[in-house]
Amino acid sequence: MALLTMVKALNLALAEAMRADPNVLVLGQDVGQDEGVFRVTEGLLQEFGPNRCIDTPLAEAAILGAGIGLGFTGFRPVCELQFDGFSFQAFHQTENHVRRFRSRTRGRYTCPLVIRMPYGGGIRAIEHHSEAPEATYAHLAGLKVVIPSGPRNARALLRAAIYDPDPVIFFEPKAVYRSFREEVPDEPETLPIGKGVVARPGRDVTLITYGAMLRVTLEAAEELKDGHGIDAEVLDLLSVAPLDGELINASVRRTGRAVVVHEAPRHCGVGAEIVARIVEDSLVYLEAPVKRVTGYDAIIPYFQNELTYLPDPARVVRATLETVRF
Amino acid sequence: MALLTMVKALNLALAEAMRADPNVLVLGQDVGQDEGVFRVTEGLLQEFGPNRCIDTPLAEAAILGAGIGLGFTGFRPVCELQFDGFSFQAFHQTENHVRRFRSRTRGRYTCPLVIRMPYGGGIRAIEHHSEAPEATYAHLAGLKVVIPSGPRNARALLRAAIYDPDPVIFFEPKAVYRSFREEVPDEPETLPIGKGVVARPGRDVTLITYGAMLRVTLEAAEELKDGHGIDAEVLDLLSVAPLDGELINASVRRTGRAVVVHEAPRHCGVGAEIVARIVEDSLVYLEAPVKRVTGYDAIIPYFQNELTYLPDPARVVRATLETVRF
Amino acid sequence: MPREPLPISTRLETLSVLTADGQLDRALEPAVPHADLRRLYKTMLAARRLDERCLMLQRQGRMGTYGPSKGQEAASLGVAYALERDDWFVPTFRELAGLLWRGWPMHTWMLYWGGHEAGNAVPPGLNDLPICVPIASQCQYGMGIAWGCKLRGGGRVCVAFCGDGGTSEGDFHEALNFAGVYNLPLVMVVQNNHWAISIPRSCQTRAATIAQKAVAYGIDGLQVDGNDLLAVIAATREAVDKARTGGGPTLIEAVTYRLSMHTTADDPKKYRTDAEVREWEPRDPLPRFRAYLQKKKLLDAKIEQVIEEEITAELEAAVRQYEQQTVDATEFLRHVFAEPTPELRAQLAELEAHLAARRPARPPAPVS
Amino acid sequence: MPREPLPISTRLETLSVLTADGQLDRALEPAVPHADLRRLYKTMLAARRLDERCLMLQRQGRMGTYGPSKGQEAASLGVAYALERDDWFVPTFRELAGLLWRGWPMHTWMLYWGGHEAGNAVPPGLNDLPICVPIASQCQYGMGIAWGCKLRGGGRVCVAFCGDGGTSEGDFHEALNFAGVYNLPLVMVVQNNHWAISIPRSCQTRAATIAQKAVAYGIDGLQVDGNDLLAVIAATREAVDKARTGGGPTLIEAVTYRLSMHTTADDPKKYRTDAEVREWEPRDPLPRFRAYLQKKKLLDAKIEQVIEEEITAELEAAVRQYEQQTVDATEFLRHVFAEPTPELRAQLAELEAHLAARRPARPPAPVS
Ligand SMILES: Cc1ncc(C[n+]2csc(CCOP(=O)(O)OP(=O)(O)O)c2C)c(N)n1
Ligand SMILES: Cc1ncc(C[n+]2csc(CCOP(=O)(O)OP(=O)(O)O)c2C)c(N)n1
Ligand SMILES: [Mg+2]
Ligand SMILES: [Mg+2]
Repeated sequence: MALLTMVKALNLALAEAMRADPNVLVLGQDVGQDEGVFRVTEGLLQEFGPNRCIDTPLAEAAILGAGIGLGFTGFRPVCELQFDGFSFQAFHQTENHVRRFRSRTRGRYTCPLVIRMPYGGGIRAIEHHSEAPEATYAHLAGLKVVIPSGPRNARALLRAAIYDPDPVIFFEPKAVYRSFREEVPDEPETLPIGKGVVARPGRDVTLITYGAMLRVTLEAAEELKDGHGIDAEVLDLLSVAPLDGELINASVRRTGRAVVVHEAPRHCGVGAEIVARIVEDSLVYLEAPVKRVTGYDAIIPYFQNELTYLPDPARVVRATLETVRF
Repeated sequence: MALLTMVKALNLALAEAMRADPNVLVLGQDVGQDEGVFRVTEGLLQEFGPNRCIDTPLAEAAILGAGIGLGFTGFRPVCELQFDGFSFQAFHQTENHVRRFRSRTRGRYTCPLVIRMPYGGGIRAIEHHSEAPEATYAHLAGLKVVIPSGPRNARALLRAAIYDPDPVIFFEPKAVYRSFREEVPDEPETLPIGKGVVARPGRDVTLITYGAMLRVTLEAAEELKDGHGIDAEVLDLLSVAPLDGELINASVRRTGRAVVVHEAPRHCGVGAEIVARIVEDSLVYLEAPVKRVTGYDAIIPYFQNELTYLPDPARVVRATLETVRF
Repeated sequence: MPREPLPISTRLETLSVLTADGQLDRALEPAVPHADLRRLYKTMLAARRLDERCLMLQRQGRMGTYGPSKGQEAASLGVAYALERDDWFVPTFRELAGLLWRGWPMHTWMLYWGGHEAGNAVPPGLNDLPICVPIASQCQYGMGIAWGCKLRGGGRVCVAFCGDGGTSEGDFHEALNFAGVYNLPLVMVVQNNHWAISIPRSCQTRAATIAQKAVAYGIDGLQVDGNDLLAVIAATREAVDKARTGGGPTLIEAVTYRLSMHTTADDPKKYRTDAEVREWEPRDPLPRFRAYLQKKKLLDAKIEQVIEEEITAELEAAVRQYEQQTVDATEFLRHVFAEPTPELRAQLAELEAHLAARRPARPPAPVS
Repeated sequence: MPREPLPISTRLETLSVLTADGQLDRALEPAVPHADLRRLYKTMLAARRLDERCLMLQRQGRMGTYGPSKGQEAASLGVAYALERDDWFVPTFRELAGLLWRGWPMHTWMLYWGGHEAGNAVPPGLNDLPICVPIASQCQYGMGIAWGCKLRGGGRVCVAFCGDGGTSEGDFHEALNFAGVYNLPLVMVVQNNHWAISIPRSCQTRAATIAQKAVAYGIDGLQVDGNDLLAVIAATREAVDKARTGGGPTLIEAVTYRLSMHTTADDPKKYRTDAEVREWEPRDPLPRFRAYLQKKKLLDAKIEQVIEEEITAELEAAVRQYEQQTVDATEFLRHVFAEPTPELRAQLAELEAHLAARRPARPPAPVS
C-alpha cells in the first residue's frame, strides 16, 4: 500500500505494464527526458530506454499513426496526447483508422492502443487546456472511453486499458492529478472497463457522474444529507463507452429520481445518453424529470471565470432539490 | 417554380448568393472545373471565375483554414468538404478555431463560414462515404448544424446558412441528392436555422427525424396508418444545433409518445439529446419510453450490407408499435 | 559571409532505365531473372485485364464505383517485386498490380469494390494492409509499421504508397518527418499520376517535383519513370536496401499517368483533354515492357497466347467466386470489439429479431 | 541522361547583418531612421521588462502559467517593423515584442496570461490576430488571410508566425503548400528557438535547416539570424516587398534561442544544460542591439535612463489596469453566436439564477 496522487498511480500502472510486457511502449511529446508535462511518465525513459519511452515531434496525428503501425507489428503502444484540446489534430486517425481496423479487417489487424490524455478543466490553464470531449469520442463506435476519478481506480483502469485488445481513450482528469492521495495496493489491480461503481450508497435520488465531477457530486451529496436530509446515491461511471446502463437503471429504479453531472457541454453530451438509457429501461420508475448539471453550451471561459462554467456542489444541490421536490 | 433535385436546388442557392454578394466564395476539392463530385457547384466557375469558385489541393484542414482567414478579410466562404467522412481531417480547425473565434475575440473576429458536405449513407459507396457525424458537430458549442431533407428546404436553408453571421455545418444527405424532385420557387426563399417543421400532422405518436430519414419515417407513418390505424405525427428537425425543443415538446405533449429516427450510431447520438429534452420538459406527458431507431454502434457495413444498418420503414414501424402498445 | 546560399545535403535524383521508345540503359538495367520477367509481364497484364473486367462489371451494375489502375501498373508492380515477402506493403487504392504480385487473389479485389469487407481479407502470411481510402492517412500507419520493423530488428522494411494529390495532406508531411527523425526503414512511394480527380499536378503544389519534398525531411528523394518497370525496380531496390541496412527512409516519386477516369463516378472529359491522354498512351507501361521482353526473346505469340488464356481462366474463376459471395447481415456487429459489450449484444439481438420478423426473407445481396 | 541530380529552382539563402560580436555588414544594413532605431530599442527593452514582470506576477500567484519571450524579442520586433500598419500580423505566443511595436497595450498581454478573454482585445485599427495556442494551427488562417489580401487587391500582406516545433504539424505543411499554389502574399516566419518544450530542434526534424522546407512548396526559403534585429528587418522587408508585388510567399527561419523556460510550468533543467544557455547568452538580441545603437551614438546613459523610467511607468500603469480588470461572469454565454439561441437564453437565465442564489456573492475575481 502506498499513498499516491493520481499522477503517481498512473505512473505506477505504466511502469508495471512496461515491466511485465516488453511490447508495451509509451510515446508522445515530452514523455521522455521531461517525463511528461504532468510527470506521468516519470522514470520511464531511465528504466526502459528511448526505444520504449519515446519522445516525439509535435504532431498528434503522427503519434496515433505511429501507434497504429506499431500495433500492427505486435507492440502495445500507449500514446500520450499532451492535452485533450489537441487531440483533434489527430481526430481523423482516430475516426478513420484506430476505431475501424478490427471491423475493417474482421480482426486481422487491430489497434490495441491506449490513447491517454489529460482531461477537463479546473487547473487555471490557458485556452484549449480545459475541454471535456468525452462525448465526441464516446459516439465513435469501436472506441472505449474511460475516465477515472481517483488514484486507485486510475491505476487499475489504465492497467485494464493497456491489456485491452481494443483501442481505449483514457481521459485523465487534470483537476484530480494532484488534488488528493489514495491508498493504492502494491499488487497490480484491474478494474473491468465498462463497469461503474456506487461511490456513495443512498436511497432518495441517484446522482450520476464521472471524472473530476465525482468529488463535486460527493460534496453535494454531503450537503444534501446535512442540509436537507436527502440521501443521495452517487454513481461513478468510470467509463462512458461502454456505459454501465445496468448500474444506472438498477439505482434509478430504486430511487426513482436522477441527476446527471458532467463538465462537458450539455447539448449532445454523455448526460443525454444517460437520460435516454434511463427512459428506455426505467421510465415507469421515474418520479421526476432527470436533470442535467453540466457545462454550458459555450466555449469554456478563460480561467478567471472557469469556475462559473464548471458544475459546483451548489448547482448539483439546486438541481437535486428540484428533482426531489418535483 | 422549377422542379429540382436537391443537387440543383443547392446549386441554385449558391448561384443566387454569389450573384447577390460578391463576397460569397466557394472553395473545395474539385468544385471548379469538375463542378463538384456531385455537381452541386455546376456552372459556378464559368459564371463567377476562378477567384470565386476555387479548386483547392487535397487538404481539408487548409480548406477550412483558408475559409477562416478569408472570412477575416470580409469574404463569406462556402467551404465544401468532399465527404463527411473526410471532415475529420479538418476537425481541429473546426474545434480550435471555426467555432471559437467569436467567443475568443468577443465578436471582433467571426467565422461566417458555411461548411458544406455530403452526408450519410445509402448510395452504395465505398468506406468513409456513408457516415452520419452530426452529433460530433452538434456537441461543439458555437456551431450550427443544419440537415435539410428535400430540395426546397435545402435551398432555403443554404441561403440562411450563407447569410448567417456564424459558422454553419451544412450536411447534405447524399441519399436525397437526386432521389426526387420538388417544386422550388423562383424567388429566393429562406428558412430560419434552428426551427423544425411538422412534416406530417398526427395525433397518436410523434416520430422525430431529419435528413434522409425523413422519407423513411414518412413511409413508416403511411404504413402505420394503413396497416395499423395509427396516426403518427412526423417532425422534420432540419437543424440539430440549435435543436427545436419547442416543436418537439409541443408535439409530444399532444401525443404522449415519441420515437426518434436517425441513421447515425445510437450511443451519444442526437437521439439521446432529443430524449433528454423531452424528459426535461414533458416527462409527465410521456405514456411510453421514447424509442430510438438508429444506426447501430458499429462501423457502418460496406455497401452490400449497408441497408441492414440504416433504419428502414419496417424498423420504424416496429418501434412505433411497441411504443404505442406500451 | 553574411548572405550565402544554403547547401542541401540530401540526395535528389531522377532515374529512368528504359525510355518510352525502347532505349535501354544497360548500366542501370536491374538484374531480374528471365522467369521473373515473364511472371512480371503476366502480372501486369493480369492487372490490366482485371481492371478492364471490373470496369465492365461496374457498368453492368454488378459492382460498385470502381477506381481503375490503368497505366499505373508498373509503379506498384516494380515496387512489389523489389520486396521480400515479409516486408510490409501499405497500399492506397491504385496498387492492383503490386497486390497481385504479392499474392492477393483477384476475387478479393473484386469483393472490395463490390462492397464486401471480405475485400480486405489480407492473404495469410502476407504483411500487407488493405486498401486505404482517406487520402494520405495510410502514410502515418506505414510510418508506424516501419518503426515497428526497426524496433523489432530483423531487417524488415515498409513500403507505403500515396498519390500526388495526397502529398498536400498533413498526414504525408507528418509521417515523412517522423520517418526522417527516427531514421525509419520506410520507402514512401508517391504515384504521381498527374491528377487528383480533376486537379492537375501543377495545381496541387508549386514544387516542380514531388521528389524534392524529401528536402523538407532531410531524406533522399528519387524521381523515377513510374511507367518504366525496370526503373521502378531499380529505384525501389536501392531504397529498400538502404532502408534494410539502417540507411533510413526514401521518398520515391513514380511519375506515371492515370490513363482512365478517376473512378467510374468521374467524367474526365470535364477537366482534361483527350490530347493529353493520347500523349501519354505511348508511355503506357504494358506495351513498353512487352517490347522489352520481345527484344529479349522472352515473349512470342505462342507464349502470349498461353498467358492470355491463363489470365482469362483465372479471371472467370474470380468473377464466379466474387458473385457467389454471400452476405452475413449481422457480422458487422460482431467485429466492433474483441468481446461484444452488453449494449452490442442487445443491438445484435434487436437486429436478429428484426431480420427474423421480416417476411419474406430479404433476397440475397444484389451483386448481379 | 537516365540518372541525374534534380535541380532546385527556388532560392535558399542564409542572412545575417550584425554578428554576435558586433561586426556590421554595411552592404546589408537596412535603412532605418534613427528615431525608429531608438523606438525599436525601447520596444525591445519594454518587451523584456514586461516579460520579467509577468514572470514575477506568476510567481506571486497574480497571473496564470506564463510563456516568456526572453531572447526572442528581435525576431518578432524586426518582422513587425517591416510591416505596414494595415498588414496582417498573425502571432502564436512568443511575439510579445512585435505586438508591442504594433501597438498592443501591455496590460492586454497581461490580461491574456491572467486568464481574461480581454487579453484577446485586438486594438482598434490593427489587422492583428490574438495569441494562438494550438501549435501551427494559425498557419492555416494566416494563409487564408493572405489569400483574402490577394483577392481584395491593395497590396496588403500577411505575416504569420510559428515555432520550430510547429513545423512538424500537418497544418504548417498544408498552409505553405496552399500559399505556394496560389502565390499568396504570405510571409511565414518560423521562430526556431531550438526547443519545443523539451524536444531539441535536432529531434523535431532531420532537415538540417527549417528554411529548406521551402523547397517542398517550391517557394523561397531564407534563414536569418533571428537575434540580429537588423537582419530580421532586412529579411522581412525583402519578403514583404516580394509578397506585396505579387512575388508570392517566403518561408523565413529566424534562428533564435529560448533563453528562459518553456512556460512557468516547465523546468528546463530536466532536459537542457546550463552550458547551452550560457553559450547563447552572448547572442541575446537586446545587448547586441544596444551595442549597435551605442556605436551609432544613439544611446547614452541619460537616454537609457529616460527609457527605463518611461517603461517602468508604463509597466506600473499596466499592472494596475490589469489588476483592476473585473470579470463579467455571464459574458461567455453572450458571445457564442451573434444572436443567442433559445437554449442559450435558457442557460443564461439558469446561470443568472444560480449566481443570484449564491449568498454571499462570489468575491471579485482572484487576480491577486
Ligand atoms: C482525406 C480525403 N479527402 C478526399 C477524398 C476523396 N478523394 C478520393 S481520391 C481523391 C484524389 C486523390 O488524388 P491522388 O492522391 O493523386 O491519388 P489518385 O486518385 O490520383 O490515385 C480524392 C480527393 C479522400 N478519399 N480522402
Ligand atoms: C497542437 C498542439 N499540441 C501541443 C501543444 C502543447 N505545446 C504548447 S507549446 C509546445 C511546444 C511548441 O514548440 P515550438 O513550436 O517550437 O514553439 P516554442 O514553444 O518553442 O515557441 C507544445 C507541445 C499545443 N499547444 N498545441
Ligand atoms: Mg493522382
Ligand atoms: Mg521552439
